Amino acid sequence: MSAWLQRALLGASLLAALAFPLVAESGFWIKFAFTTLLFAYLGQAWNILGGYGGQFSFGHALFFGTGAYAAAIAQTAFGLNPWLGLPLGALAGGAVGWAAGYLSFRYGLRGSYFALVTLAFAEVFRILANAVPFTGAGVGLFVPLQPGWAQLQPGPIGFYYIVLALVFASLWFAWRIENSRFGAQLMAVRENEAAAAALGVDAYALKVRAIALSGAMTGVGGVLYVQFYLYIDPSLAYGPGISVEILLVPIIGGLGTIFGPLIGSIVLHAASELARRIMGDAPGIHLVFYGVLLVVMVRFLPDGLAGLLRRKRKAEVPRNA
Amino acid sequence: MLEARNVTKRFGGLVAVSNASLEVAAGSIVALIGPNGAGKTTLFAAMTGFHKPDSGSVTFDGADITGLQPHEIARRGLVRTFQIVQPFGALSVRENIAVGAHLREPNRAAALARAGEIAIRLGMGNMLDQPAATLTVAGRKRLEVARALATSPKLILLDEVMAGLNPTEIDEIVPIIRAVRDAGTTVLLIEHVMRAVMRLSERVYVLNQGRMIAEGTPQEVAARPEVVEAYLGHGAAQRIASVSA
Amino acid sequence: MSALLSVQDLVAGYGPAPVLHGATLDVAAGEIVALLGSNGAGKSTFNNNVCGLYRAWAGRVSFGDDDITASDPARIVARGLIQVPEGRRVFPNLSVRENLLLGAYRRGHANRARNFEHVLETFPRLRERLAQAAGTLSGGEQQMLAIGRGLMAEPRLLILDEPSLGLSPLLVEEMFALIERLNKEGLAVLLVEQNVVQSLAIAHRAYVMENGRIVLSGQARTLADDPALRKAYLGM
Amino acid sequence: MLEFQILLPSIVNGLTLGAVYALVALGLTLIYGVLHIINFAHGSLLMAALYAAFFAHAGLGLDPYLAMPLLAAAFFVVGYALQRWVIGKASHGKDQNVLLVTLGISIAIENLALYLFRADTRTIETPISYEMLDLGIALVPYPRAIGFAAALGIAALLWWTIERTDLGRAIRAVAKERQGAKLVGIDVDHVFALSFGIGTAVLGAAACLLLPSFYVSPSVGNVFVLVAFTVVVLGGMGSFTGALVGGLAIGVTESVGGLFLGQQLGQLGIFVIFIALLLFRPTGLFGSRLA
Amino acid sequence: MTNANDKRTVHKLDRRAVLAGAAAIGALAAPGIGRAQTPTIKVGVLHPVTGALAFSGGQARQGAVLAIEDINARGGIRSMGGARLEALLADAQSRPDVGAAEVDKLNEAGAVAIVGPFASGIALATTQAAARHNLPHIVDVGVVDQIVTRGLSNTFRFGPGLATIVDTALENLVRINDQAGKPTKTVMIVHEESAFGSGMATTLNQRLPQLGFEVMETIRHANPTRDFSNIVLRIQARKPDLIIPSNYYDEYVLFARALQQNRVQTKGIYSILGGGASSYRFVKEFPQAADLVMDCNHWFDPRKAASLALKNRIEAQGLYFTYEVFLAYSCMLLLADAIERARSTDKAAVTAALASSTFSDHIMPYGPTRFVNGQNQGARPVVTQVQQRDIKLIFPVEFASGNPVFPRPVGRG
Repeated sequence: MSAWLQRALLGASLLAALAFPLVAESGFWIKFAFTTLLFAYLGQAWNILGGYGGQFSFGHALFFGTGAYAAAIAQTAFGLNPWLGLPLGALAGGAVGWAAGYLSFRYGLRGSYFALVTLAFAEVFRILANAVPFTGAGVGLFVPLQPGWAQLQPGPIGFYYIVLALVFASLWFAWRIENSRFGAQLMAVRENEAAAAALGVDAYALKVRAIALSGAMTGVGGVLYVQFYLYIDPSLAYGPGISVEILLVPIIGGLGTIFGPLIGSIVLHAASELARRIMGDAPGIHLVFYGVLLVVMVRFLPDGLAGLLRRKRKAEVPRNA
Repeated sequence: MLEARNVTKRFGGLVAVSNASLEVAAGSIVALIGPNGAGKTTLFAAMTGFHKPDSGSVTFDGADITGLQPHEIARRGLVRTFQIVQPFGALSVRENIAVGAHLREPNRAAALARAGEIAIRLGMGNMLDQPAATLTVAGRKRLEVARALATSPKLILLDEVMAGLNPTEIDEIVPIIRAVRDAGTTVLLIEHVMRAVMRLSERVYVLNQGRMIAEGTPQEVAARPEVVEAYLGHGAAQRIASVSA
Repeated sequence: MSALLSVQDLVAGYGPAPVLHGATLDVAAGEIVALLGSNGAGKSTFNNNVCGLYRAWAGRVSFGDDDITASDPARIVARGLIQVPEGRRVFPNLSVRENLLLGAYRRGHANRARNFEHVLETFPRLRERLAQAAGTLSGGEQQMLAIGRGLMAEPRLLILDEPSLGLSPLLVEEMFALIERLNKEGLAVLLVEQNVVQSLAIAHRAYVMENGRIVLSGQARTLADDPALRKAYLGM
Repeated sequence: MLEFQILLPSIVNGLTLGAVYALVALGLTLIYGVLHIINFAHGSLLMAALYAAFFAHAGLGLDPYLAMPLLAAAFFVVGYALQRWVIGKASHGKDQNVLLVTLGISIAIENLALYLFRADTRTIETPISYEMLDLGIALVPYPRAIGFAAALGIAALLWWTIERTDLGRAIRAVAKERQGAKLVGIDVDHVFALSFGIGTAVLGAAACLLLPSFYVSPSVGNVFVLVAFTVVVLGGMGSFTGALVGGLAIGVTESVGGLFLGQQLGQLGIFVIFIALLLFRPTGLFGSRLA
Repeated sequence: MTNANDKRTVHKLDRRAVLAGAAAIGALAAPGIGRAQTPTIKVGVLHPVTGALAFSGGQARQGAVLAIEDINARGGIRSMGGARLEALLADAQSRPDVGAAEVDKLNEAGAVAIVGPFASGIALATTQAAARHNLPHIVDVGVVDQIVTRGLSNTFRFGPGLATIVDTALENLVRINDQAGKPTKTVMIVHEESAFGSGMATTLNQRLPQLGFEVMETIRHANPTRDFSNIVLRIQARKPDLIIPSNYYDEYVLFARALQQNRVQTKGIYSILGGGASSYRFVKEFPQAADLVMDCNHWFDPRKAASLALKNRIEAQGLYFTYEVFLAYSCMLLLADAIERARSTDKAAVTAALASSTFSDHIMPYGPTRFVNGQNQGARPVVTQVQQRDIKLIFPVEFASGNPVFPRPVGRG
C-alpha cells in the first residue's frame, strides 16, 4: 500500500469517526462505538506491555479497577472533580503497575509465571476491595449522577468523543513507541532479552517502565468506565472477566502493531453483536457461537487480523536453527 | 585493556572454565581458540556479565567489572556477539542494528541513520528492510557484528562469526574485522576457522577443557603439538607429522 | 552392494532460505561413512531431514527398500534408522535406566531385557549410574547414554552426530574405538563429525560438506592425504 | 479462644477440601507439565463432567461413585480429541493462541451447558450424604471422606502410571526433550493428546467425587479453576506429589485463614501464598518432575 | 388462538437490524410498519440470562413473558384497540455495561418501556441508560435503595427496597419472639459479601441490639464459598439461639447441608433475602434442611387464585415458582395497566401513568400501589416458613396462610 493511499485511508477513517455520532442517530450504536473504542484503548494499553514488550499480563483488571476506584473514591469521599480523576486514575494505575512490575520483574518472572502473578495480584485486590470499607466493600461505589461536561458526565456522544480522543492518543503513543529509543529497546527485549542486554539495554528497568505506562493508561480507562456507568464494584473492577476482555483485543487484532487493538476490538465486539443477532434470544447460544468463532479465527488467522492486513514482516522464525 | 584473571566457572559439578586468564591490549586483535566444548563461550559470558564467575576477576579499562550486569558492561564499552545468533527476528535489519546504536544515540532518526551506515560498512546495505528472521546464516552472523559495532564499543568480543560462512564470505569478513580494529575498536574473537585466525590475530590463546593450554603468536601456537592434538584429536600431531613428512 | 541409506539431491532448510542445496550421499550395509564439515555446513540439517524431523523441500531419501522421504520420525525409527543427535538429547529428567528403556519404545521391544544387558556391557560406566537422572551425568556419560539408547532400538543404521563433541581427548579416543567395534559387530554407521583426522581413521568412505553441498567424497584413506582438506581445516 | 477450640476440626475440613482442589489440579498440572500450556478450559470441562455425573445419577440412576470409571473413560476421549483435533491444530504452537483457543472452548462449553440445562443449580443426594465419619477430633461427612481417600488413590495411580509405565516414561520424555523423544520413535502429538486426555479423565473422576457434596451449574467451573492454578504453582508445575500436597496445603490455608481472618479473607491467604511463591520460588515447593 | 404456549408474540431482534444499520433501525422503530392488521406494543424484557446471574435472570424473563401471554390472551390493551404486547428480549449477561447497552438497543427497537433487570448493580446502570431516553423502566428485583434515590423520573420499583425489607423482618422477628415468650436472645449473622448481604448485615448490626438481641458474631463470606464447614463449626461452638443467613442460592445450599450434616440445633433459622428458604426447589431437594426455616423475602399472595394458577403453569413447564417469576410477572401487569390508562405508547404518557398508578390487579401481598420518587409505597416483603414441605406465608398477618412455628421443637430439623 502506498504511503499516500495509507494517509488517505487514515484521514477518511478519522473523518468518519468524527462524523459518526452526527450520522448515527442511534443511541445503541453510539454506545456500541463507545464500548468498542474503550476496549480498543484498553487493548492498546495492554499492547504496550504485552505486544511491544512481550510480557503477557492476565491481570490488567488490577490497573483498570485501581483507576476506577481511585477516581470514584476521590469523588465520593473528597468531592474531587472527576476531570481531575483522570490524572489521578493514571497515577494510581501507574503506581500499581510500577509496584507489580518491580515485584515480578525483579524476581525474573516471565511467560506463564508472569501471567499468573498478575492474575493473582488482581484477585488479591478484588478480595481486598470486597473487604475494606472505603471501597464500599461488596456494595460497591455509586458516583452521583450530575449530567454535564463539568462533572465529566457529558452524555453518550460526549463520551464517544472523549474515548475517541483517547484512542487517537493511544494510537499516536503506539506510533511513538515504534519510533523511539524506548520502543526499539522494548521490542528488542521482547525478541531476545539476552541479546538486548548485550547491547546495553537494561531490560528490567525497561519492563518496569512499560508496565507502569500500561497501568497508567489502563487506569484512565477505568476512570472513564466509572464515569459512564456511575457504579463500580469489586468484581466489575478486579474480576478476571475484564482482564481477559482487555487481552483478547490485541491478541485477536495483532500483537505489537499500532492498529491491532483497534481492529481487534472492532472485530470482537462486532462478532459478539453478530452472534446475538444471528443466534437469537435463547440464553447462552450466542456465546457458544462466539466461543467457536474465537477458535475458528485463531485456527485460520494465527497472527491476528493485523497479520492479514499488514505486510508480512514476521517470517517464521526457525525453531531449531 | 581487558584482563581476565584466574576465572573459574562451574555448572553443577561440571567445571566449564578453570582458572583461565587472558589479556587483551588496546588496539590489538586477539583470538581465543580451542575445540568445541572447551569453554570459550563460557569464558566470554563470564567476562561480559552473563555468567557470574565462581572465582577470579575481570578488569576492563582499569576498572573491576566482575559480576556487573551485562547491560552495565556494555555501557562501559565491552560488547559481545553470540555464537548462536540471536537476531530480533521480527525487527528489520535496520531496526536490529539501531538497537545497538541507541546505546549512545537517543534520537531515533539518528540511530536509524547510523544503523544504515554500519550495515553498508558490513556489506548489508541491500538487506536493510528485510526482517532479521529471513536472513541466511551468513547474514545473521554479520548482523551480530553490526549490532555490536553500532554500540561504538571500545572492545568487541566476536564469538565464532565465521562459522558457517563459505571461504568467499570469510575472505570478505576478514578485512572488515581488520577495519574495525583500525577504526579504534579492540577485537577479541573466538574462532574455529584457523585460516582467518592466522591472518587476523596478533596473539592467540588456546583453551582446552576449560584450561588455557597455550598462548602466543599464531605461528607459535600452531606449531605446538598439544594445540594440534586438542584440535584434531589424539594422535593427530604424529599423523600429520608423518603425512607431511 | 546396494545402498542401505540413499539420499539424492536433498534440498532443505528452515524459513525462507535453503541450508542444503542438493546433497547426495549413500551408506551401504556394514560400512562406516563419515560426513565431515565445519560448524554450520549443514550436517545437522541433513541428519534431521533424513530422520524425518523436518520435511525436506526436494530430493529423495530411501532406506532399505522403502522411500522414507515424507515419513514421520516414528516410522523411520520403526524401520531401524536411528539417529544419535548432536547434543545427545537424552531425557534429562529420566534416570539412565529409563532413558535406555525408552530407546526400545518403538523398536526392539521384544529383546529389550537382552539389549539392555548388552548396552550395559558395552558401557560399564552406565551400570553404575542406572538410577541417576540423565541430566546429572557428565558429557561423556551422556554421550554413552545417547548411543546406548540408540542401540536399544536394534538399529540397522546408526547416525552419530558429533559424538566426540565436548569430550576429552581420551574419551574421544574411546568413542572412536567403540564406533569401530560396533561396526565390526555388523552395524552400519553414518558418522557426522568435525573431527577430521580420527573420523577418517576409522571410516571406510567419507563425504565433505561445505555450505550445504558435498564438495569432496571418496575413500577415507585417499581423502586423509588430500592437501585440500588439510588446508581447509588447519589453514596450513 | 474459640479459634483454637475448633482449630483441629477446621484443619481436617481444610484437608478434605484441599483433596478436591488437588484432584482438579492434578489434571491441570499434567497438562501444563507436558504441553507447557495453561488450559483455560479446565474449569468448564470440570463443569461438563459434573453435569455428566449429575445426569448419570438423575437419568440412569447411576451412583456417582460407580459412574467414576465410566466418566473417566468418557472424558479421556473428550480430552484426547480436544487436544489432537482442536487445540493442537488451532494454536499453531503459539502460547497466545493456546490462550485464545482454550478460552474460546471454555466460553462455548459453559454457554452450551447454559443453553441445554438452563442456569439451575442442581444437587444430588446419595444415601450417605448426611452420614458423618467420626475421627475423634472431627466429624467428616462421608462424601468428603471418600473424596479425600479417592484423591489420594487417584494421585497414586497417576504417579504410578507416570513413573512406572512405558507410557509414563514417554510422557515425561516428551515433557522435557521433544526432539529426543521423536528420535526414539515417540509420536509426540499422540503423547500430547494422551496427556490432555488423562488430565481430563481425572476431571471426570473428580466430578463424581465432588458432586455428592457440592452442586452443579453452568458457571461452577469458575469456583475451582483459579484455586487449581494456585495449587499447580504451589506444588510446582508438572508435579503430582506437588499438586496433592499443594492442594491440601491450600485447603488448610483457606480453612485456617478463614478461621482467623474471617471467611471472606480466608481466600486472600491463598493468593498471598501464591504470589510469594511465584516471586521467591517459581519452581514450586516440589520443583517439577515433568517440566 | 391464544393458547398459553403461543410464542408468536415474542419478537426476536432479527438479523436485518445488524445488516441494515442505524437508518433501518430508525424505520423499524416506527410503530405499525409491516404489521398493519394487529397493532403491537413493544416492551423491553431485560435480564441477565447468561453469566453468573443466569438462573435468576432466566426465571424473571419467564415471568415477564408469561404476563405478556396473559395480557394478550385477555384481549391486549383494550384502550388501544386490543393492541398486543410484544416482548423484546434482551440479555444483560450479568454485567451492568452490557445491560446499559441493551437498553439503548431496546429503545431503538421501539420499546415503550423496560421491565427488568433483576440485579441491583445492573439496575443502577440500566435505569440511568433508560433515563437518557426518558424510557420508563420498571425495576422488578433490585433491592439496593440507591436505585430509586437518584431522582430518575423514569424509574419505578414495584417491589420493596432494602430498608423496608429489614424493617419488616425485624418487626416480625420481635413479634414471633414475643409471642413465644422471648426464647431468642443471641443471634449469628451469616451473609454473602455483595451489595444485599453486606447492606443487610450493617443494618441488622445497628438495629438488633436496640431490639434486645445480642449479635454474637457476623460472618461474611465470599461468593463463591466452597466450604461452609468452618462457619458451622463456629456456630456450633457459639451456640446462638438464632441464625440469620443472607446468601445466594448456591451458597445457601452448601450452608444448609453443612448445618444438617453437623446436626446443628438452634431455636430457629431466620433468613433475610435468603437464597433457599423461599425456594420450592430447595424445599423439594432438601426437605429436612428446609424444615421450619423462615425467610423474609419477596413472595406472592397465596390467597389469590391468579397466583396459584400462575404457579401451576410455571411448574407445568418444569420450572420452579420463584420470586423472580412472580415479581417480573406483576411488573409486566403493572406496565400493561399504565399503558392501558395512558392510551398511548408515548413514553412520557406511560411514565406519567406509572407515576400515578393505583394498580391492584397483581399477585403480590401489597398495599395500594402508590409511587413516591419511583418507589412503590405499598410494597412490602413477607415472612415465609417452610412447613410440611410447603412454603407458608406467616407475616404480615393479613396475608398469612399459616402460623409461625417458633422456636423450633427440639429434635426436629
